[in-house]
Amino acid sequence: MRFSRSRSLKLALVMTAAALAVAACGGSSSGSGSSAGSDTSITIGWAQTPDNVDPALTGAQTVESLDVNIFQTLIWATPSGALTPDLATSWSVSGDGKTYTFNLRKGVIFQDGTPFNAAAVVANFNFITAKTTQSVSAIASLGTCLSATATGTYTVQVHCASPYASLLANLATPVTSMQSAQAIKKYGSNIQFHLVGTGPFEFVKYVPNQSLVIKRWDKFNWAPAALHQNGPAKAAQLTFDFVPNNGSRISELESNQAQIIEQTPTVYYVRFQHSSTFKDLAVPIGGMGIFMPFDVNRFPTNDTAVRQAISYYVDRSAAIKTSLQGAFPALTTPLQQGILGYSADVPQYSFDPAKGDQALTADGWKKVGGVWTKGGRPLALVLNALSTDPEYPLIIQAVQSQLNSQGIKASIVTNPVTPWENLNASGGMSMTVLEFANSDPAQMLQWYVPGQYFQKWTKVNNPALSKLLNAGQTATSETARTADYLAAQKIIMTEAYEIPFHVNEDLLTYSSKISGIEYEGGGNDFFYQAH
Amino acid sequence: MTAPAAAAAPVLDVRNLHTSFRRGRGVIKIVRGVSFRVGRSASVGLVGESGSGKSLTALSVMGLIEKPGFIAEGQILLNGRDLVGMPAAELSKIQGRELAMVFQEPTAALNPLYHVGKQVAEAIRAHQDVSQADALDQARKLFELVGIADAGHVLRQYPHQLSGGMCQRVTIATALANEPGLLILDEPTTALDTTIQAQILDVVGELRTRLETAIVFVSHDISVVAEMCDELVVMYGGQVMESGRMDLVIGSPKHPYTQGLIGSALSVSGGSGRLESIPGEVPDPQGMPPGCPFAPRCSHAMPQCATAPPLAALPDGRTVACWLY
Amino acid sequence: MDEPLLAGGALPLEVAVVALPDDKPATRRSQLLRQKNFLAGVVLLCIVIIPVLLGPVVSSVGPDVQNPALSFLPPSLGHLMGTDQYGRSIWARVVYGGRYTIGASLAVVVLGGIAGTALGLVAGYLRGTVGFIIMRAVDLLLAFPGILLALGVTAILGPSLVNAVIAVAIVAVPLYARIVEGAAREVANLPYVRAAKALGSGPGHIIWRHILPGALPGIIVQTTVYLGIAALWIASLGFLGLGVQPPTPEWGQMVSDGQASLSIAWWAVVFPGAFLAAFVVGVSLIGDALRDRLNPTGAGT
Amino acid sequence: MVIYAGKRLAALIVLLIGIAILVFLMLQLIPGSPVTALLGQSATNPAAVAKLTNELGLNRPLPVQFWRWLEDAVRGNFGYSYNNQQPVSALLAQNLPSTVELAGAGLLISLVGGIALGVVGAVRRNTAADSVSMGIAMTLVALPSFWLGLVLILAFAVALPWFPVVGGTSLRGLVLPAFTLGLGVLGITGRFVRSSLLEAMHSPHVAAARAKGLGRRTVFVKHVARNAVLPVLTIVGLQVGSLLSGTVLVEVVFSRPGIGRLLVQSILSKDYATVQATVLIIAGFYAVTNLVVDLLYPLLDPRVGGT
Repeated sequence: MRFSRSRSLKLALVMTAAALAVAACGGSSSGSGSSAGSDTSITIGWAQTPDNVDPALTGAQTVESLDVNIFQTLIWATPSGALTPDLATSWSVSGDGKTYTFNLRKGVIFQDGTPFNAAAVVANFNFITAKTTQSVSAIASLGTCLSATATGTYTVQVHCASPYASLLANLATPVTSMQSAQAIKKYGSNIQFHLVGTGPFEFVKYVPNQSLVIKRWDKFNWAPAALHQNGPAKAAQLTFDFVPNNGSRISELESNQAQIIEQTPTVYYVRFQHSSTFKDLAVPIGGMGIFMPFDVNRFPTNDTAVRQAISYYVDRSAAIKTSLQGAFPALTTPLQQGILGYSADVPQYSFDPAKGDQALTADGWKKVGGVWTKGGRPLALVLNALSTDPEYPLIIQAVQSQLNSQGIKASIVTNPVTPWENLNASGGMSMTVLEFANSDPAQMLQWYVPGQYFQKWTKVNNPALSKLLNAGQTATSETARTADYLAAQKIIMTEAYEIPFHVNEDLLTYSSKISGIEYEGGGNDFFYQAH
Repeated sequence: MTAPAAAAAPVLDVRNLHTSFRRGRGVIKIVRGVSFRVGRSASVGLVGESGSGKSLTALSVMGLIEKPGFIAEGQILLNGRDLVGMPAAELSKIQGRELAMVFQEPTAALNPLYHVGKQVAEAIRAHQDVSQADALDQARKLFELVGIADAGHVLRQYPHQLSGGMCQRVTIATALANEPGLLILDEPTTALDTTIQAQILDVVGELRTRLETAIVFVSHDISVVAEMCDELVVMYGGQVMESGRMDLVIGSPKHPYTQGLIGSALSVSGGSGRLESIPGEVPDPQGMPPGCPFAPRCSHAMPQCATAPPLAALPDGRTVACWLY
Repeated sequence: MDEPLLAGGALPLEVAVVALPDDKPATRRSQLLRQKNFLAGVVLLCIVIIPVLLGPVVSSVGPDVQNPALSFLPPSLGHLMGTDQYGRSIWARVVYGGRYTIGASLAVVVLGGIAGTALGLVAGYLRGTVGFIIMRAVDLLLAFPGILLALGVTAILGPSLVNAVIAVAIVAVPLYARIVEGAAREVANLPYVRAAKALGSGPGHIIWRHILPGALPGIIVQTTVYLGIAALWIASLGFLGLGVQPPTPEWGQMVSDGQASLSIAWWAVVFPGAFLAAFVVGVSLIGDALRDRLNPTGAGT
Repeated sequence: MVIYAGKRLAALIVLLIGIAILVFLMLQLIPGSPVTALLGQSATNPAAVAKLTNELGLNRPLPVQFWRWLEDAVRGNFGYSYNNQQPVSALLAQNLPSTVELAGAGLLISLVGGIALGVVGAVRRNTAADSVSMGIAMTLVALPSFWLGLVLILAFAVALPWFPVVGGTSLRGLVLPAFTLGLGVLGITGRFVRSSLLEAMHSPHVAAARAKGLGRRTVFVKHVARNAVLPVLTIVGLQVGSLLSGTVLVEVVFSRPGIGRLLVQSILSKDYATVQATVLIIAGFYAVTNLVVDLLYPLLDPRVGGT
């Protein structure tokens, strides 16, 4: 039920040269080394409709989960967040942080028989950066590093205009997949109907708005070492049916027309937990989770004590139970686990009405007729909910009733995308709720640094915070970045600029006859071993 | 009313015909006990105001009453065979062959989608086992018979390309296609303008003399009928008011209604089908008075008229339904 | 004569009766028949509208009250139409939701009716260039399939209930304008209207006293016919997310909400849709009856 | 006939230009600059804004802009969908066939069923069979198609798994969507067929045909049904519009590809170039269908076309 996932990602990408990084790669792989192929043909009910399945062009995150089965990237991110070899066997960074050198894996061929080499990498960089390509996500993930040159048959140099710390992590995301140079030349912007990669599945057919069909490629024998598996994929064929309609997706699964569906509605997800026919899998989606940012300019949320009190008054678990069947774990930190800089060691607000009362009283608020009041003005909030996903109005309703019971006059407005955004930016709301999916901690910048897109909603202007977030963006060492982002999160939580709400997960359900579904840190499902 | 009058066996013998309509749970009686005969080669005029039941009588004879209409009672003997209750398949062998009909609105009576020749041929082939080409050839001859000048050309015309008079000639040709013994003409000239009316009447008159077809001429216009027919049946309120030889009835009408009809025909020629000289209106079939239907408008009305007068036979062979006689 | 009718006969009742001096019986008969339809329509509408009007009287809980403990209860005496995922009463939501669907449809015919009638009157009374331009614009709008036009307008205005009402009302404008223009054109030519004009009656007076009453039957029929269509389209836009925004319980929006849990709780989808269908059937029955009564030249059913 | 066809064709061209003007103006009516509207999320990129402003010639007078837009549209260039990362023409090409397939199947169902209902109603008029068939017709018209689709899925794809929930391109997958689309239209066709047949039955030429002694079946086929085809043809032309725009809901419910669903997606994501093109294509298709009906008319009715 997260229709807004691709949207929030897109927003992010448009606004900045966003840093995408694959963090933890949780694995549920069966781990069996057997590479015996089966005749299994699996249909997957896919919730999001791709814009364009060409990885270089797409602006929709959902495409990454499709392409990861066809293509490979230079770098593979392991479950612990380490960047390990995939099509690049090793790499180094120059002292000024502006030049990266990659040594490429030998003996890899594309599905059209052409070899993978430095020329192919250069062709991909040129394709992504060409104006005619109109790349969205891929070009954003390259940041300032827009050119590549071959320095040998199997060595490539990437040049950045300025240091760009997120590059390596971004080269592990499927939008920077390596495509066949021959296919690029032959099909150009029409390549989405002729995808050619080096991955475990080869392209069969793509019908926009309907389905993508891929089949096992038997020559595949160069899986990233970190997977501890090699050889051809297990399933003979995968069909991704694009079914945005939740009910239809469920029906497809229940009638066995699909064996796997993604974005299972929570109500079914909870039911299937007790089922023997179906199994559930929660795939973590990197980013800031589902959270509620405040407008810190608007009365009364311009008052830190008020924001802190509200943070204490919100009972996440109860609200998640009411609105989402308790399908998601509560989130108490700005960054989710698995993102660089995540730490539980930041101030947290667990449900504690007494502390909330205390914060308000200390700040001069008094309860008059059951309503908190200060200087004759009641503590009244406008909660703005995005209506295009039914989940948001329901979360807001649950929170509203919790706040009302604590003496806060909270009212709700629901709006479709554009009016919702406009109201947020124009100071018409106290608080809203949304998800923000992204794999790099740099994303916080957009919310809390003046001049950034979403800062227009929060209106946070805290020089110390801005300084930390800017430093994290350009620092080259991972330890330095980790320290910067931890410090930034401490400020965010102390000032209570937002209420983290619940962990963002893609709820996957599959027939219990299927096994071997994997995913990588960005939330991309990977069906290499599925059968 | 079974007293034999004409010497030879009649072509058509309508006996006590009742035609009604079902409406909801009720029944509306429109034709209420009509009897008349048509002798071989005879011509009978059926006259009355609109609503008198004359057209419905004609349609009943033609076997064209459809649900919710039905023939409640009576017999229609055509050459001695009763058409009432005859199975549809058998009836359709008689329709168009032994009796045929010419309708009020010549243009509407032709299907706009087919050449007129085809429509005549259709009538021929319904009863004769001939090829389409032969049927069309016969149709051309029929067209010539009814005075269509450029018959070969008209065959391939659509109704909308022909004038009303021409269409009526076509429908007459259609009716004559199988040389029926009886031809019913239902207001054949009402929809046409006066000069064309005269032409059509000439055609019918001429045909009468050339073919030995008996004719029932239905009209609201007694002057037209007087010219065309030898015998007259005057209808009102679904019943026969008076009948008999044309010259006798015209010469000395007995029934006050007949008198009124003739009087109005003298004062207004042609007309709307409504009688200016008789005050009042034709009664609603649902509100038909008991007894003589004409009584409410009759200047001679008397208490006795509340019971229906029997159809009395006069010495000169006429019949009249009025207490005056 | 008793066998079922296959081919048309010479004198089906209607023709026979036309030949009669007074065709009252025909009208009376069709009135009688239509009366049944009319009554059925009224009964259906009452079944739908009375609970909607009563609202809180027939539903003890509000439409938005969530209660996780009552999630997905099937229909029972306690929960007439069952509950949804969040334990909200479907009965309460159907009853309150009707206010949005029906209210919006009424707003559509009022808005579209007034605008279309005004344009039609102006075009029919003034004729000339103004009338010509208005009527060509009307023709142009009629060249778009209705719901497509509504979608196009929604695309411009953005999704919301008010905008959906405006969009569907815009589709209605040319329909009204055409009917009213026809009637106005006819009436404007009648001798007594021309006489009134010659006597110096102002256009306002003539339009109000002479032309509008002549167009009224057409307007009334159009309104009943379009009311049902408007309800369907408002709900359709709600279903597509282009009308009412959740959690507002509009019927189309409710169906959209409920489809996610269709195989668990059919009642969350079936009841709002059934109420909508009943409303539309009721309105159509009444519309048919009115059309037959007010517009005897119409083709009937 | 040639004059008639020429006149109809000229009228169509005028109508198409009118439709194009309206669709073009749509973009002008959207609050804010058309460039921002077209670029959507990419509107923050000044280079893209400048490029598109130049491309659209927005500094020129409106009629010039319209003419350029029309020229492009006629050549099949409807602009670029930033939301789908593809030229709009490519999107249309991908989605149009399945919509035509669905609308065609829906038309077939509505015709077969509508004629059956209408014939029953007319032939058994004023009987119980008539009331039942017309009751069915009226109910079908009133059923919301999005709801009917869900109920059909529940019944015939989930409870009784006869048909797939998500059809794809298979014929079996077409059944439920086509019925959902066709049933609503079927009701209208049924009522119209009935009244056309009744009207044809009551024309005097039918009585005249029976008076010739033709059999009931012959009379029905040649003099009733044949004549009723004409008005029915007109309504079928009009219904192509309902069918095409009805695909909007059906394609969404059944997750089928098609321009209806494309339209909804584009409206929701404010992808105006695609909205414009889709509306233009559907309205244009509708206008052309009605031209075809107009041109068929003289072939079926000698009164039209003036030979």
